[in-house]
Amino acid sequence: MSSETHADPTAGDTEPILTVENLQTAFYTDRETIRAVDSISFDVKRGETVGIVGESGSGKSVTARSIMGLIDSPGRIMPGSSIKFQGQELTELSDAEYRSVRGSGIGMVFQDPQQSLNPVYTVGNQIRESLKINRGITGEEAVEEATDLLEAVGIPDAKRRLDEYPHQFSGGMRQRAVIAMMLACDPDFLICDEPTTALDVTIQAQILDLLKDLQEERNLSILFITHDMGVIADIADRVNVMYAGQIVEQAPVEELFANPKHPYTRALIDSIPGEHSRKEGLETIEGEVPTPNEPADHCRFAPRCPKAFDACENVPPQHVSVSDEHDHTAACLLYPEDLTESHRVEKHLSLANDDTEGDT
Amino acid sequence: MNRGLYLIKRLLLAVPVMLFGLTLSFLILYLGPIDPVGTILGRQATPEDIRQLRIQLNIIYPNGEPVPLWDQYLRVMWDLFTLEFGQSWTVQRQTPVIDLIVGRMPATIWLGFWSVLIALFVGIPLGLYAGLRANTYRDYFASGFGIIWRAMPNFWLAVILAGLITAGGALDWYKDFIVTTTVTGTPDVLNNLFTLYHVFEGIPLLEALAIPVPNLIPMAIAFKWILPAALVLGSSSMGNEVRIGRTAVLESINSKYVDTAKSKGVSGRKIIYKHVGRNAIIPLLPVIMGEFYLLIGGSVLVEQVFGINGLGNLFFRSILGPDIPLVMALVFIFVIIQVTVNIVQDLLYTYIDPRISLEDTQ
Amino acid sequence: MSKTTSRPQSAAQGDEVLVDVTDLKKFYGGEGFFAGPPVKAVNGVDFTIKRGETLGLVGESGCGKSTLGRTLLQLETPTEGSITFDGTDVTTLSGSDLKEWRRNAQMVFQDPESSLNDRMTVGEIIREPLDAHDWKTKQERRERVLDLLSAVGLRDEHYFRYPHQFSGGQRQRVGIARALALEPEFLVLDEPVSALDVSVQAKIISLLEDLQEEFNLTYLFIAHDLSVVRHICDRVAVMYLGKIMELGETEELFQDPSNPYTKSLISAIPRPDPTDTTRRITLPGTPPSPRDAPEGCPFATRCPAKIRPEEYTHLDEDVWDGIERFREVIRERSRMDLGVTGLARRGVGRFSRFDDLEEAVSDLFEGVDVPEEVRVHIEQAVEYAKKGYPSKAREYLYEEFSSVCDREKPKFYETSGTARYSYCHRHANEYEDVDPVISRRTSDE
Amino acid sequence: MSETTSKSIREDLTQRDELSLYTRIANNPRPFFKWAVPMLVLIAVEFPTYAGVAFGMLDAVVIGVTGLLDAAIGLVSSGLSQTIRDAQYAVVGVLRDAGGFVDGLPTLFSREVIPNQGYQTGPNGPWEGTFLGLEPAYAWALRATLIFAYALFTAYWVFRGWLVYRDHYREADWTPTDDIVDNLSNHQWGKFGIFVLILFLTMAVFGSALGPTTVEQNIQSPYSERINYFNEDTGEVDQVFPGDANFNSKSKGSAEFNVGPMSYDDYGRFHPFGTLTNGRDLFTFMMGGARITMIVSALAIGGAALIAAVFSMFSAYYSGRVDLTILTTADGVVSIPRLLLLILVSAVFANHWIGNVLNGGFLLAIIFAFTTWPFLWRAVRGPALQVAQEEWILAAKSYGQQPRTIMRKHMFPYIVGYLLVYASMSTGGIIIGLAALSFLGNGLGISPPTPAWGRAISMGQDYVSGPSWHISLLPGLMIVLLVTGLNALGDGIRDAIDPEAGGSAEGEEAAAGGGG
Repeated sequence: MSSETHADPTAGDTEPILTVENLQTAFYTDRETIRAVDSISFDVKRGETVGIVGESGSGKSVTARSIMGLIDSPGRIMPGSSIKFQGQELTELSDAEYRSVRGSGIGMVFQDPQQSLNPVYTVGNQIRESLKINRGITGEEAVEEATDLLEAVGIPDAKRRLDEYPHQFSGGMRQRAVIAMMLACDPDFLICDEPTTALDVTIQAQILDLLKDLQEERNLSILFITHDMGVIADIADRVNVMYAGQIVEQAPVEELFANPKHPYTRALIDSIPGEHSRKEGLETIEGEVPTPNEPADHCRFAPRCPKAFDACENVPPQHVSVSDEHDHTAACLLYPEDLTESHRVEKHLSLANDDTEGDT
Repeated sequence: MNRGLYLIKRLLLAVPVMLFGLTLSFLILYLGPIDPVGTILGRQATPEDIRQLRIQLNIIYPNGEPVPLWDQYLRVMWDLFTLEFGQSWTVQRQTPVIDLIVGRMPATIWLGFWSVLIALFVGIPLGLYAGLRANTYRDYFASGFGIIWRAMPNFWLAVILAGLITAGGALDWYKDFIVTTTVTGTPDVLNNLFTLYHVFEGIPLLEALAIPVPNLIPMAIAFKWILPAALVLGSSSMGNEVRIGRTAVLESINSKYVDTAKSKGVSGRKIIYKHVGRNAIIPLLPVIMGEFYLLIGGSVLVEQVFGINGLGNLFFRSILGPDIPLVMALVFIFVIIQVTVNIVQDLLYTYIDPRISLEDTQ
Repeated sequence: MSKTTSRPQSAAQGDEVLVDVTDLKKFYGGEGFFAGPPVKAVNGVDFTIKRGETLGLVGESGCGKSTLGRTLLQLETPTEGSITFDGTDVTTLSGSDLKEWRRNAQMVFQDPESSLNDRMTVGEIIREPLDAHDWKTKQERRERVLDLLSAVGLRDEHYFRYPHQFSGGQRQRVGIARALALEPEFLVLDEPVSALDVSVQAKIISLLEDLQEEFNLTYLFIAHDLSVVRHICDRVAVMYLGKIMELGETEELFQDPSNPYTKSLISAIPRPDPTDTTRRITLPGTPPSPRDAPEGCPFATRCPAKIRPEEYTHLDEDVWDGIERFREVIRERSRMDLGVTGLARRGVGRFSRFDDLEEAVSDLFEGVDVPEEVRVHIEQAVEYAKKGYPSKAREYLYEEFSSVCDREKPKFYETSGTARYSYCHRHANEYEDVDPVISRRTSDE
Repeated sequence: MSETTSKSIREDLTQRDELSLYTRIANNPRPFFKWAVPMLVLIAVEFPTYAGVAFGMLDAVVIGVTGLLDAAIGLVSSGLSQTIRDAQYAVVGVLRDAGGFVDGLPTLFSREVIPNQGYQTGPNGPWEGTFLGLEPAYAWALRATLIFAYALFTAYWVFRGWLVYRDHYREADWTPTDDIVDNLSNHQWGKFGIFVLILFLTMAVFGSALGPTTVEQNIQSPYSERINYFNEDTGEVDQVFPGDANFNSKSKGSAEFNVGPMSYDDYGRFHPFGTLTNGRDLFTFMMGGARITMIVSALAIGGAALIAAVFSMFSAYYSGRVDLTILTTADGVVSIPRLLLLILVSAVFANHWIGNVLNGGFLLAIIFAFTTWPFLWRAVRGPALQVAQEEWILAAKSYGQQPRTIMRKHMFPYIVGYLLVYASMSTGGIIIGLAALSFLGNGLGISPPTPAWGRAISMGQDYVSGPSWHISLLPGLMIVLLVTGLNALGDGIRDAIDPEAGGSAEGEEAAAGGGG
């Protein structure tokens, strides 16, 4: 699977800052094992924004938490998974070592700004904490720096705001404060897990603009996770589409929206209302997102797929290149398009076998 | 709304609460089947004595008409709120109630002080520890203590502990441990805990001020003497603190802001001290304040078993008397303590939890 | 250019009006000795809904759209104003009359988790409105429930299932079936698809459209997601801070919005098209508190097309930006509680908590050349605030820099022939129109 | 699901007026009968015991309630109050007759069927009058074991009935209750609580058959009937009043005056828990105490929970001024420490007739209910407020549902779980409080000679270190066990109804006011 992921060497003009290979995160409950993230691979290059898009339950947040090392029992990152950040293998780190990566290496902005700030400390206190731990800045200097950071994320009257508690901030400002707090760590890489989902559209626009500006100023790499195709089109350079724990399509953003290949991506784009006039009606996907509680020996989208055929039920699709010009892959038995159905199935089967052999 | 206005509002709300408690006690005592005259004068009273006493007690007017209940009520309330507690009927006849209360106060305060303190310093750390080690054997061990402490009737624990410390018991050595003391009764060292130094001698106005300096030996003796009783009195609070502390830590440790703090690279230790600890204190506040409530009720039993001459014991005797002025005065004092504790708790909330808005009533 | 009106009229005259709302207000709190100023959730709105149409009501959180929906259904008692439904003023109804009327107007709620009682079977949930109104016999009620289940795309055997056994989309179907039980004419749909995934959203929207056709329903569709509204609504009302800012035919309003707020809102929707290069208007700041709404136009504090006072029209964009942000800072500070000590210190002239204001000012005007005529006023305001009188500073700035937008409530202007109304001073003849102002002000960024 | 079931659902729902359980059982009677026949047998073998308990409680409630009514109405009209008294006499008469009748019926695990009281015919001679001639200790142990086994099995069989209903006769194939029951049955700590509760309920119901002797014979009227014993001095079988035997079987803390646990006294009577300072059997005393304790605390917690449920729903539904009024009232009640109020009221009414209903227990139950509801209300108000915010409440208002119905149908099912949680935790406080009053004595608590746990602790006060340690220690341990069990049950229910939350710290504090 991984062999096909980065098939096109021309796109990789810079070294990836983060490489995720064959990441598997499973949750063990009494009744079942949920493979929330099931063998996904992608990378993020310096200064670019990579998006992960998917519906709820697709495993996108678990991916983020896996990278941050925030998976708690009963969840576990399975052996064979690899997360390389700036050349360092994260899955093998001890707690203390991970701590040095968090903050100054990778920062994370969570979905709900209301809950991600500690309610009993002032915003300033929490920003200064970041400064002290990651950059050793304390005292008066820390206050100055914290003020500058709040101003940098567009909060007016920053000095006074430092002394306020999170509940005194509005939702948008709270998310700005969280971003400021993460910037205080001076990270190279920022994971944004649905940072605008809880916000209104005009506030969302502010935050997206802010992230773009910051990325430019600081040469940040961003992994942006969302369920909103509009947001992803706006902010991402490259996109991974996730479904039931797996990445089903990877492509540069323009390419993805211009030529969606995987039936799921297509359906997702078609079901966005508003762009179509009322008379046309909306494209809908039948059925529900399944819980990935069994091994991936088939295509998980098959039961809902309008183009599914028999083999979809028992062949695990692998990523194959679907475009000549772009670094665009899809995990679907319909591709490569130029082969006959039986050849396609065979190709996927052999890729799958290579992959499992490679693992052992 | 600022804090001053908030305090005024809270005080206003406390008035009906106090009136409710006091009225209830009044109704029980005055509508219930108590015969004050018989209680005070016994059987051999002359009719004239009875008449005099009734007038004195505001039961009848001098002309023989009965005083209506509401009139008695207003009189009683007025006396209470003007701190005119009157004289004791039966516990110590003719003694001013206030003297009785003041005389018993030190023992109860000393007992209560240590029971609160011991419960705090044992219960809370143990609870936090259990929460941090949730679902391990250490947690089960610590929580087990909490469960048992909560379930033990404190009078029973008092009986067992007092019994074990008496001659021949397993804890007999305690009496001769370091200094020889008893563990029952009220030692007179209580009057000797502090030496007052009148440092402002000769300076007008300040002359009356004195600086209390603790006397270590009497202090130690008094502490050793009160320790078993204080342990017993604080036991159920201790149990509550273990339990709530554990839950509070668990609640906080699973929150998003702890994840965020981890993402910043904050160390595990610091997360616990700074982010978890502070938030876990908030739900503990009412438990700590609730100690006063348990203390007032519990002191009756514990003082009874350990033979301590405190307010609890006084209350018990006054009720058996029955000694209505004394009962009303004590209830008045207890209600005031209770209401004050509630107000203090609400004010403390606004300090330790910045989210509590002063706008809210509760 | 356009005619003004105190209240927007219905579009085509021939259509029958089902709901007519006049000057509706709903305030919360503000009573009693210790209460602060009231929250003006809905602050005077007028509109009509025609029989059989879908009126969209959009706005950001806290703009009062949900309160408006609930007030329409008499779940909240309006503070002022009237609601006429099919000719009767429902605000005057009570007791059994009100209960009887409720059959006509029902609601579908936002959160499929919260809108169904988990301890009742789906059958009981849908049947409850019928039971409450003693509708026909028990058998007939059950039959009706089964019919409703199939109408919303569920099956008979779902009757004995509990909401827990359903997905979000299915639960929302149950909610719709319950709302339809009493055969209402009018449905308030309060963000019915906001909590659902995109693929599920599409199904529910289709269902709502089908049902409308089948049962000849009239919808008030409340949403914050403009793309959904665009898809399903005939007309749209845009709300901000308790006021309707613009009202008109959907497609036209989306293509060519008149009101500066509508323009900003529509431009802020991220489009699922990476090649889209239309300039986004990013609004500064956050909406003011509904306890302390601006005196004039509610949008005045953030408006990209705000009218400026005559004497200051020559100022730079950046200077103006700075002034508006500074006013917001002062507004914020005037809302702060100074506390007992603060008041005491102010009394003896030793107030120092706002000494950091100068820093804030220098930050706001960083790299901007502030003309002397503006600088003196800013400094004066800073002086007032530093002494502990931020409200005085706020008034001073209001006196000096306020324009018609701050001072006077706008009127409704009909901005196109298709009964479109916009609540903005810019539509008056004496002012420049919205579009050129916005493009001029945003172009030099 | 297939087409045909779908059709039959529609028929079921639309053809019949009522969807009765009866018709469903009639369609498939086997599972029902397989459950019901053993259940009937289980009830039948001990029917007189259950009926006796039921009549006894009814009797107390009728006297108590009519007594209160009488007192209240007596203030207004003496004629009406006379009518009430007449009604009371009539009802109580019927109840007592019925009680007397069922008392005479035989039960399976009675002391007549498995007798343990007997006497030896010689120094080491065989036992006369005991079950199969066993030693009294073994006979008693056998009976006690059988009774506990019976009780546990009966409890299981009742639960089994619910399973049968669930699997065979319920329309829904799943309900939220299933999850709660599943969670609870996986909760070891909660199951321990249930076990303890069943244990003590068994003691309360079967107390008279559980003890080695009876409260009647050993404690209340020890001079009405003689018992046989083997007199070692004379070497013959003699007769003695139990009261006289008690006099010589005292536990007074010295080697010669002590009958410890699991031992015989000089009259061949076996004492599983030893004797009291007055020579009475501690185990029998404890069983008698269990009944009065369970009745009083059940009445008290029932009353308190009822008030708390109604008030919390009012608070949450109407909020604002209604809430504030209830809050003030609750604070007012709580402002007097509970134990003080209890002492106050019991002392004042010590000689009043209402202080005699249920040996003083009725009055105590009322005071406990009155002083406990504020704690429950505070604990349940949070969940009630949360439910009141749910959109389904708004939905019910939107189609004009009555407030009363909304509270009953849409709020109550949610708060009842929390109510159970905090009620079981608060019951611990009531039990301890009740024991505390009896401990203080002086006319407080349950009036002697009716057994009360606290009194036993008080009696043993002076003998904690010494041979008679059992008098104070064992009753205390029983209280600790019961209160721990109730707390465990509360924890179990809480985790079962809300497995995610792990308990909110705020609500519990309110209900934690135990400790007496």
